[in-house]
Amino acid sequence: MSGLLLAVWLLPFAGALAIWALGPQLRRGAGWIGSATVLLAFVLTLVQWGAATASGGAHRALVTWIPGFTLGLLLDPLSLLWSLIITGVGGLILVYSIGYMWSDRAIARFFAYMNFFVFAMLTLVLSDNLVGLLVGWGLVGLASYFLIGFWFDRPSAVEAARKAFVINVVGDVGIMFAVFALYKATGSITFAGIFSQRDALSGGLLFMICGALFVGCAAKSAQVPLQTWLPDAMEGPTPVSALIHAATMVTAGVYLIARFAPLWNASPPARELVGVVGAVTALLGAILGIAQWDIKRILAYSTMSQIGYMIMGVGIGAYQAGVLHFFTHAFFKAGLFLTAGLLIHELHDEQDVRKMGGLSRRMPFAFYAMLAGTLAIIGFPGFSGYFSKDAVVYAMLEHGQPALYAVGALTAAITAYYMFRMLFLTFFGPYRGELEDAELGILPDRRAHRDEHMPPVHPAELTRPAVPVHGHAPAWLMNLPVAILALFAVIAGYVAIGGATSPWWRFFGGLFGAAPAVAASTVAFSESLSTLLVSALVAIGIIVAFVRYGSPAAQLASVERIRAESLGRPAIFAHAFYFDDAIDALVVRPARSVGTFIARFVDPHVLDGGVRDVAWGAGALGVIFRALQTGLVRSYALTILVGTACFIAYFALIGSAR
Amino acid sequence: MTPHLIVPFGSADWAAVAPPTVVGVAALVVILADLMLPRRARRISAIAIGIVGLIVAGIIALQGWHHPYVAFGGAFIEGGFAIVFEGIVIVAAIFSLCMSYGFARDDQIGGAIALMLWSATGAMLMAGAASLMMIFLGLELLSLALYCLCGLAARASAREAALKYLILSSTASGFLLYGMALLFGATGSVALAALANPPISAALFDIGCGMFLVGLCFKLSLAPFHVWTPDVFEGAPLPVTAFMSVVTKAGALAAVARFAYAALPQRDHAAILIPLWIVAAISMIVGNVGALAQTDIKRLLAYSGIAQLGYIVAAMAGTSALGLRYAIFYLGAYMFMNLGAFAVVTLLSRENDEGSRLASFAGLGYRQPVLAGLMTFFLLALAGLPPTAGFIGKILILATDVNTGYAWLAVLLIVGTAISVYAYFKIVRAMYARTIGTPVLPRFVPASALPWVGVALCAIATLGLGLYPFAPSDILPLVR
Amino acid sequence: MSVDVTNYIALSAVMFFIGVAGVIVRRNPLIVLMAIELMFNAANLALVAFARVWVNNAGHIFVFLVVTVAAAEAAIGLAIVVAVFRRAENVDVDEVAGLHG
Amino acid sequence: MSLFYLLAVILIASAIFTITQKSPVYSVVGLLVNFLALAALYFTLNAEFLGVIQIVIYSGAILMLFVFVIALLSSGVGPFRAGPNRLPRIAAPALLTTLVAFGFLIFGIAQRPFGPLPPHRPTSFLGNVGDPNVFGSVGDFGVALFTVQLLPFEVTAFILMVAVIGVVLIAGDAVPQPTLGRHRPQKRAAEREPILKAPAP
Repeated sequence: MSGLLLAVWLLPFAGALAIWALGPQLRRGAGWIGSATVLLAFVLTLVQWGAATASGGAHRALVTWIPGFTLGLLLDPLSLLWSLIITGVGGLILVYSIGYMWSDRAIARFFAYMNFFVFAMLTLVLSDNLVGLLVGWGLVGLASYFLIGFWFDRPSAVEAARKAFVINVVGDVGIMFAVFALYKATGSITFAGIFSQRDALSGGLLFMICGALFVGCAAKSAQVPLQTWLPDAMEGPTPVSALIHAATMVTAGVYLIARFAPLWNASPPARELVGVVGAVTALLGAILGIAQWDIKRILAYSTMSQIGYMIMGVGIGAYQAGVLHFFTHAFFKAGLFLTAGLLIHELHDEQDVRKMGGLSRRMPFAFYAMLAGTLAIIGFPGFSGYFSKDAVVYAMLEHGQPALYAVGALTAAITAYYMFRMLFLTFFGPYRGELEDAELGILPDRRAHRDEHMPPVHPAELTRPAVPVHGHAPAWLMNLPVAILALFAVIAGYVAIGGATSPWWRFFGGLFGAAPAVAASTVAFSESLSTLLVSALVAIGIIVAFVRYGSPAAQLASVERIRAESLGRPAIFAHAFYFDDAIDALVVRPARSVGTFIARFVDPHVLDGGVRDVAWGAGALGVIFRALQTGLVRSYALTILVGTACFIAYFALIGSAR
Repeated sequence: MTPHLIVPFGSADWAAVAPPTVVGVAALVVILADLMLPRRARRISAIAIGIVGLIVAGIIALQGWHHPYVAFGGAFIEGGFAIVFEGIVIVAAIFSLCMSYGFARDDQIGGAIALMLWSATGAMLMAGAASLMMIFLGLELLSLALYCLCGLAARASAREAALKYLILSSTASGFLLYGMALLFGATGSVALAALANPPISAALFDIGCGMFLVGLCFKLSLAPFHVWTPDVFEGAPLPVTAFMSVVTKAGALAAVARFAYAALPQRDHAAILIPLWIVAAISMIVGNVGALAQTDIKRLLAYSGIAQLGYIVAAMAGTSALGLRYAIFYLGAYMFMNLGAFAVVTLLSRENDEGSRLASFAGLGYRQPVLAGLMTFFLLALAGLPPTAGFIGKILILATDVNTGYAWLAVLLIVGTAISVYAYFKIVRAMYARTIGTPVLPRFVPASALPWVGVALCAIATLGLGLYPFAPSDILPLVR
Repeated sequence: MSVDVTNYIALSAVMFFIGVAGVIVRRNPLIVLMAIELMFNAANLALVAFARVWVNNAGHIFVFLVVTVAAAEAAIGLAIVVAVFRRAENVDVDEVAGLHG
Repeated sequence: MSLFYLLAVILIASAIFTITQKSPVYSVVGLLVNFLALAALYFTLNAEFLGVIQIVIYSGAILMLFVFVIALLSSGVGPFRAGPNRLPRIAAPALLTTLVAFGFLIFGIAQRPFGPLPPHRPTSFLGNVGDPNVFGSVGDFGVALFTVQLLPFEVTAFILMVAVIGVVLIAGDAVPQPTLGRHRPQKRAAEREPILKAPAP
């Protein structure tokens, strides 16, 4: 049995290697190899269902790295779920990609990266220990760096990839720190070992560890304030967005918290912190989603918002609910992204919803798929998101967090609004693709020129289509995966019918332990009332969207409305609440200027009144740093002498003190 | 009275110093061969003799593994500790020789290789030196040869580097020497072992330790004694830069480690060594911040080296036995990833251009994908990302710092690492960003395939140490 | 009748730091090298004085070796100075600042 | 006693003279005086052999090297030209730092004075120079050098070898070979052929 586990883990990697080795000659064959290996891994995972859900799960020791440090793979319900999503949804996305990338020159490279990503993700979730998890965590970041920057001839793509990578490294550092502290406190690196020793952790230390882990989660799962990379990451090909930024990688944070549930159970302040951050992210993402025009950015912000829900759920202690939302989200969000991909494909790389409209007649299949996804994501009764979102929101009450409950419910209303806004703008009203930009109030894109550090790009590079010519991919290649995902987006939620006695709850058994919840009697109102309330809010959201964009009158006036909105979009939305600017001002620019200070200082007159050239704000540190590298031997000698004088002073003082 | 001029040493003493001696004699053979062989054969013969000499020295050194021996009345201690450092010097010197094929003119190559070998001799002597005198002489042998080597290129910047290195390093040697004089005054002996219980004035002893450390910190290029490093690295010829980036540091680190672990009186340990840890901490930050804006790879690697040496010294904070192992492990890892990067640069150099500017890396990912991939790998290792030796080395250092109560060093290490990622990724981006406007440099056949061997071995070692870090660490013996 | 050894050490310290100041303040490379010689000799004086205190001739040997090293260092230093400044307009270490940053 | 102070004054004055002179030739003279005074101090410390070494090697050989180089770089006695002072205000911080370091050093040393030198041995002022049992004599020195301190002594051989080879390499680089008879300029250009063109092995 355990050999199968190894096969699951390595199959995608073998696929990546094969594609790499055989190279570009494969062309579309690469896609088939990639999809086949991943789907085979899916089947093999499914075969192990029984073993995984048995007590303790399926385990395979791989290698004894250092005496006492045995690394291995573990398939328990949690990793089984994630593996199924990664290989199952991932496999569908890969099949879709064959069609999407049909005529891209670099299709082999694309599939090599994709398979590598799947492998990295499986490493992350299948590992039974911290080291493997950390390695997977890093590899996933690396793979996403390659995939976001896949179209490296777009400066914005390269920049987005770099940003994602750097923010992810921040997260890696957090995880690394937690790994240390855990190893130091418990003396073990396997999850089982750590949890058996968890009494060694308490209070401040436990909170610090949880906090450090959550820094990693926040970076990977785009939680405030580390969310800024996610919208930019939409520069990657759309299947990448579906795979990485909807179904798998961004939910790694959810996995991590669920995996470390025993720690979270023991640390109320950590639960509070994570719950609040999740709620803030959910709300913020939804608000930002209102004002976007790029279809992929709308979906990106909705992803951020939905992950906020999941984090809120698992953070507060409602692991089953949070993970359920991950499960349903994987289907409906991947479906939404792939549908968006259908539109983008059809409209020759047009991503701006202002230039869409009226597509329901032209692309009925895409419309129904998008409708299913939208209804699911907003939690329309009967669709999958309804079950999971309600469970998460209601769990806030059960765990005694009415404020978070309110935020969750409000966010649900906003979600309904902006998702339907997108739906109406794309599929209803007149087709606006032939209108002039100015007529719709579209300003020249600021993003393309944002990073002045990028080398100049030849105009030809910008205008060349990334997907040069449309070949004739068979329609089913792209439609079938979308259909399957849409189907699941509708039905996936039914596994949770019945609350704590549902198949979903039983599937996990006692895996998460129990987070303390408040007594049922003190919960303000019942779950059915809550459901009704949330549904009402969702309905309000839909109605507002309908009035503004969907009603026949609004459809007629859509061009004027869009122009007015485009030109009048508040700056705060255009800048996504200034998070980027804040990070830039607080972190990037000081670091860069200090570096410049140290390195670029050619003016040797620091000691010669050159201080006047230096803004005093730069501080004495900058002055000293600048003075260091003048190129003049004498200033170097003085620096060394200053150091020596400090040494002598210190040693003279400690020496005489004895 | 008859003077008794009986040499109180036997063959065992000479056997103990055989490894450095062999290297030093190999240098003489290089000179002789250079005089006798025709001009065409000089390059390859010099390198071949040098490599053979180093390998022989390494084999001889390994013979002494299980037979630690205190030679020459305590001047030189051959044992596991010395052998590990000698081994690092030998390996680094071999890799540097591999990069030296295109180095210096025909009529200079023999002398240049000989100087490199003598420099290595000096470092190996420092590895086993257990008296102040031997440390000083080893250091000077190491440095004097390097002053000359730095100036051996037909560029003004090389001579500038030589002059700067000479003046600053001599000044630092002056501090070191004065510190040794004070230590001699405090203990009445030149043996390191005598430091354990100094009979005289605590202040004299402590200031002696301080100035001694200043001299060694200069060689380790720890901030604020690092100022010479970027300029000298940039100006010196490529193989020399590669050589000194590891060998100087290995020698000085051996001296510092022996001083910190074996020599100092137990009760004063903490107080005397605190400045060393502070300096290491500053280096982690200064090195990584300084690397941010560099556009010359040699200069970048200089800053990188400053930071890496900060990590290495930080590993010894608290002078735990494990810390020493990890420091040595990381030194070895640093050697491979650093020399690997240098070897890549060597492969990119052509006439009148050392290939160290950032522009030479533009689009390398498409011109020479294998080379670019390896360079990326080395940079990832230097930045400390998995699955490389750099990653695991940093983890170990973090662990030991946390364990010995120097958590603040661990925090600074993490901060430094985060900064460094930015610096290294600049090169990676340059290699893989395809932009119009950068000249398409022709693919270029290097003068010799030897650097490829170096690159390959370094890559394998960096990966191998990253995957199985404890294989070498288990056999790293503790300082005696 | 004899002098406190501390005076010798203080004397050597004075000489040492005169050398240090010379390295930093002077721009003529030859005088910088001479200042370095001063530093070495100051250390030598301290070594000889301590050797006398402990009646240990290891200090003498050390001085002898330092003299040898200093000779080698002076030779190499002067050669480098010649190499750098042979065709230079000004013999001045401030002129040698092509590498910086 | 008064001899020490006399020598101390000479030593310090000549050291200051050395580093303050405009012309390196005067500096050499200052250094010469300094070394002679130092040699005399060695004699007062029973280090006769070192005193002699100091005069012969330092004053005789090393300072001669300086004079040679001064002659090579300048017209011989004329002042060296200096460029613009790029760190005109370094003197004050440099001297201040130096004084601070010096002050702490003296503070440390003065913590526990050694006291006067013990008059323990026959002060062999140039007497018994060959007697190995007299501290500081040539005999004493030589025996130590070739027995207990043999290894450091051997290492200096390498150091001198490095100096010889290194100076030859650097000087060979710096001093252009005279273009005599059959060495025409073109030939020299050919000699300076790009080093990387050498045939691969």
